[in-house]
Amino acid sequence: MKKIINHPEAVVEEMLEGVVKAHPQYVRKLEGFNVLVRANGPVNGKVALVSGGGSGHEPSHGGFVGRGMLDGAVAGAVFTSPTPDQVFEAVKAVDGGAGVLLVIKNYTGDIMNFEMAAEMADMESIKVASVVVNDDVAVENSTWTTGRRGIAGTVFIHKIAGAAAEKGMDLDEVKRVAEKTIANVRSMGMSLTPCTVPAAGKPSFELAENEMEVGLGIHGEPGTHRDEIKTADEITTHLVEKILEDIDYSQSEVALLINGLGGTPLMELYIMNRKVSSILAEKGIKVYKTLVGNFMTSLEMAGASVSILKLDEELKELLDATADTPAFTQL
Amino acid sequence: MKKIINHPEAVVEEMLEGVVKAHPQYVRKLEGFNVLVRANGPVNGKVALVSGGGSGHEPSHGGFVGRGMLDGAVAGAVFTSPTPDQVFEAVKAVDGGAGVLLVIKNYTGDIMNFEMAAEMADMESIKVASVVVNDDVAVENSTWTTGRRGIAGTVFIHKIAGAAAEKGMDLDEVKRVAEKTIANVRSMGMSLTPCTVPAAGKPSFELAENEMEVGLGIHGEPGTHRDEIKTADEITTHLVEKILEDIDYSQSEVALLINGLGGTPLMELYIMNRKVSSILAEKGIKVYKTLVGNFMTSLEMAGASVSILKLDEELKELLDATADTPAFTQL
Amino acid sequence: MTRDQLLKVIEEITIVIEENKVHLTDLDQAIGDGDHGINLNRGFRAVKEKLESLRDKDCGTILKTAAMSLISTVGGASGPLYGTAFMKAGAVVAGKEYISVEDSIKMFDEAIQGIIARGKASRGDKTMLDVLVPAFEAWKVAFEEGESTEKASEKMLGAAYQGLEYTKTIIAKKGRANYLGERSIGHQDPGATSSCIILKTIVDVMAKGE
Amino acid sequence: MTRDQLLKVIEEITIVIEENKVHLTDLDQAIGDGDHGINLNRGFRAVKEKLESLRDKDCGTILKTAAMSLISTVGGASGPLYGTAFMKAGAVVAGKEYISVEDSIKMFDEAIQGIIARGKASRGDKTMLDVLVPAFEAWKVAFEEGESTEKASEKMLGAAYQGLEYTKTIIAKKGRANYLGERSIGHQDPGATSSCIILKTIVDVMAKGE
Ligand SMILES: Nc1ncnc2c1ncn2[C@@H]1O[C@H](COP(=O)(O)OP(=O)(O)O)[C@@H](O)[C@H]1O
Ligand SMILES: Nc1ncnc2c1ncn2[C@@H]1O[C@H](COP(=O)(O)OP(=O)(O)O)[C@@H](O)[C@H]1O
Ligand SMILES: [Mg+2]
Ligand SMILES: [Mg+2]
Ligand SMILES: [Mg+2]
Ligand SMILES: [Mg+2]
Repeated sequence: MKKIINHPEAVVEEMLEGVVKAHPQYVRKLEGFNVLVRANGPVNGKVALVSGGGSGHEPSHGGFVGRGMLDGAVAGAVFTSPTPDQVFEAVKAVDGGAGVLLVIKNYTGDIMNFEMAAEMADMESIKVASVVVNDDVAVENSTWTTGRRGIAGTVFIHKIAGAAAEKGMDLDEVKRVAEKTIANVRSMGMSLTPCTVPAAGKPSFELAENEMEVGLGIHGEPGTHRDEIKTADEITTHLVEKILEDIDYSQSEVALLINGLGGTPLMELYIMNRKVSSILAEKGIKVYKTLVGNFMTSLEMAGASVSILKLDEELKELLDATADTPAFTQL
Repeated sequence: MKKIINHPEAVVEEMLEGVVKAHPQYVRKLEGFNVLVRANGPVNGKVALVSGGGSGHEPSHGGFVGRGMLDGAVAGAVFTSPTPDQVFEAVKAVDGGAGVLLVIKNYTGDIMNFEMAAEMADMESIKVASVVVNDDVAVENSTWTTGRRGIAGTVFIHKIAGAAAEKGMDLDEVKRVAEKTIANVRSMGMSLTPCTVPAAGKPSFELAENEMEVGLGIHGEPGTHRDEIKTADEITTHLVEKILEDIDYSQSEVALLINGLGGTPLMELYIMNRKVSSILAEKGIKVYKTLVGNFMTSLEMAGASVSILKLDEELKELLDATADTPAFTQL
Repeated sequence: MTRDQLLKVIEEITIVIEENKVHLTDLDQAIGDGDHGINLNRGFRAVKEKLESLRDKDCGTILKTAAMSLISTVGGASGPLYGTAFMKAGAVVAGKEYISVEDSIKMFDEAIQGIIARGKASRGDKTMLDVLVPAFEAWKVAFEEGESTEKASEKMLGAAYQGLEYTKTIIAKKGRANYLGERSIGHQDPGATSSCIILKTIVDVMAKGE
Repeated sequence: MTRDQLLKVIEEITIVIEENKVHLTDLDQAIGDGDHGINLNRGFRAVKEKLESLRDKDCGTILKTAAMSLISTVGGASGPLYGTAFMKAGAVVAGKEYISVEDSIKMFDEAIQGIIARGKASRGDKTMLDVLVPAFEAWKVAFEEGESTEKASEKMLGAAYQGLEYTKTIIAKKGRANYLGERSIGHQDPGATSSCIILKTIVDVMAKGE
């Protein structure tokens, strides 16, 4: 395991310390909890957004705490959803009186821990609502299973629901906007290498020199299948086709997120974007905005995901709104 | 070689296509040249900044083309400085009548190619000045050698000289500010893994599981020495000490850049920043602003560099100025 | 089972979980995200730190305290599930210093109901329930049929291990392994494994009869 | 040397550089950034594409065209250096269809002066100059001493290879290898190697006397 760390068990705490030292104008840490909240929060009368999950997805989620996006981010152990008390602490700290929206990614652990936190908040009469992101088309959707995972598309929910809250919408409205975004976003990813959870000390799986994992999540877990490495165009085509099969984007405008998993150079993400945009152009789907970079990572995994969000006028306006956070700033 | 690419020889062109597709509001590509310029440039009456170098350092340099930073970026083959005609084309395209500042990193190739471009511009009576960034303290400075390399600290020159130009300073003034920034910035880097130039197809060097390279540049070349992997705190201490030995930062305010080389998770960069800020705090050096992320990379190399810029009032103001580019935006 | 035995059980669990940390994590790497052993070990280490302060508490308080520790340190899926299980089991013996056979049946039942209510899984989904449910049924039936505690324990463990084997043959429908679809077949479920280990530890301590 | 021989020399160079692409890149990986072979090959491939159009041009135009191709396709350190060398050599024979021995000495000299003016290196810095300078001196002295072209070629190549060997023993003071300090010792300089390869090709074509 090659990492620039001190002790495998200390990575999350030490990282958070480093984040606060780097961005004191944006975030502060709740004493005794692995929770980052806005430096100048809570914002009175504004609906607050709390997200989080296991660590190892940086800049998600702490990097998106700031004006126009999140109010609080809860950091679990690496790839492990945070515990209810931590989430509850975040909720208490960010509530500005207008209620708190929990943005949860669809994993059993996250759902249960955030749900328990919501129950705790309920007992203290803090208004809490929650939405569950499940954008990963790699996984078959079925009522018999846990359903689809939440992956990189979550960033769009942070951005758009964050803008809605900043605009002064109430909790129901912010939740409605978040749910519309969730309904409109689809993602799929692949990887060329595994990653190593510091405390585990060894890679999550092994891949031969000519192999890749396709349809994988963001926790170093294997994907839906393994394949021979293809060209960037072939890989991209596969991801985009799976997404386009899933909902009807025709004649619509979309936002794209070409997301790196942590170990992939930006160069490769842009090469993928070249193909994504040419496929969409062919199909008459208009790209309104594109984000390229490491937004939702799996430690040092080499790989990428593509997310496509179908837009309407409301979503466009919210997507365009000013944001000012450590990892995403928009004028 | 595991990469999401199509053809090793096509990576730069395809990447640039992807960049333009992603950020048409920021950049356009000069037809027939691997040059990105501002979408709405040239800016009349403003000094223009051109930087560039080999590709593989993304988001440098194209990612910093936009308001408040660069006007043009020239992309050579991977790790190979661009040719003079390409640089010259950039100069012609961005000149708004107030002259062009070339920001060159101190490598023989870059110097010679940019110099030849400047000679060409001279012949067409375009005012051109240039500065050479040489921030890498790993390399002994000596008049008998090429001197120090330019590495991640270059980003500060882009930001600060870019702000100076945007503010309306003339070419001499912009050059003065750039040179002050160069005089005040020092960097040093290390890596845990090599990287693979696509056209070479194999890693630039080999490292054992317990080894790291220290004092290396941004082109996959080996460093000044090889060492056993240490803890994040030890690694960081070594880098920072080498920097602090070099110029007197005492009692001053500084800007930090904790730069990832492409394959290092943000988590590790923040763990490093924790130590950087604690060392500086101990020495009474005040951190004014911190950037953490992949700013100047070496493809997928796992590793990082630390840059420390000594500030004065002028540099602070310029560092704080608004910037709006694909890879760096500041309100 | 006396209060002291309960404390002993919990202490032993902290030890065997530590011993099985790598094993459980390996199983989770194959079909999950490779943290199950790390998660539980973190949780039971926290429980262990509480043990000293619980020496003279009732069984309900002991279990509830362990539950709270698990809930606030494990995280992931297994944290809320084991936490809820301990919590529900504890409620059955609130204020008691001794756990009767009837209590044990009720506790086991409540624990499972808690896991189901929280996780919405059922038997056959390739989770800890594939161990716990058959183990519970064997335990209950054994007593209904008048078996001794030893015999009941034996049958319970037998059912547990059979359930564990069974997890290898099925597709995961809940938890992270679910995303693997067909690829989850052939792999033993990590949570089912930790459940087996915990049940085995309970039986071992009871057998020693300390 | 006739114009046709010059074209043949250039064509052969494009071939041997292609053949040595991996070798040169490997050398550059050890002490540089691993692109020297790739760079030169890209450049000479571009030169090759121009060859057809140069069939009836004078030696100066041929060399100048090759120089421009190198300058605008190679990049890195070697692009401007070889480009300048070809450019300066070409200037000596502008308008000429034949290169005399005197011309060749002048061309060689000018090429080296161009490289020095552009790169500001000198002999002993572990660059292509460690091959080119001694090769030039041997070439010049041989003719001054009245040697035949064959003998002069032999001496020139001997000096070139000796210079190449010498690069293994010294610390780089220019180019990227410079940053390696002591670690550059023991490695052969890639640019010195390509220079040897190019000189050898010139001699080979001349020897064939086509
Ligand atoms: N809905 C559920 N109901 C019961 N058990 C579950 C459920 N989801 C997951 N599990 C159990 O949890 C185990 C995984 O725990 P752990 O690895 O600690 O959490 P995570 O999956 O969040 O990483 C699985 O092996 C499975 O036995
Ligand atoms: N200043 C210089 N003068 C002469 N030759 C040089 C100089 N700098 C570098 N070289 C030569 O260039 C070679 C490297 O070329 P190349 O790898 O193509 O460029 P880069 O170093 O920019 O990657 C070196 O091996 C050396 O022989
Ligand atoms: Mg987990
Ligand atoms: Mg190079
Ligand atoms: Mg797990
Ligand atoms: Mg080179």
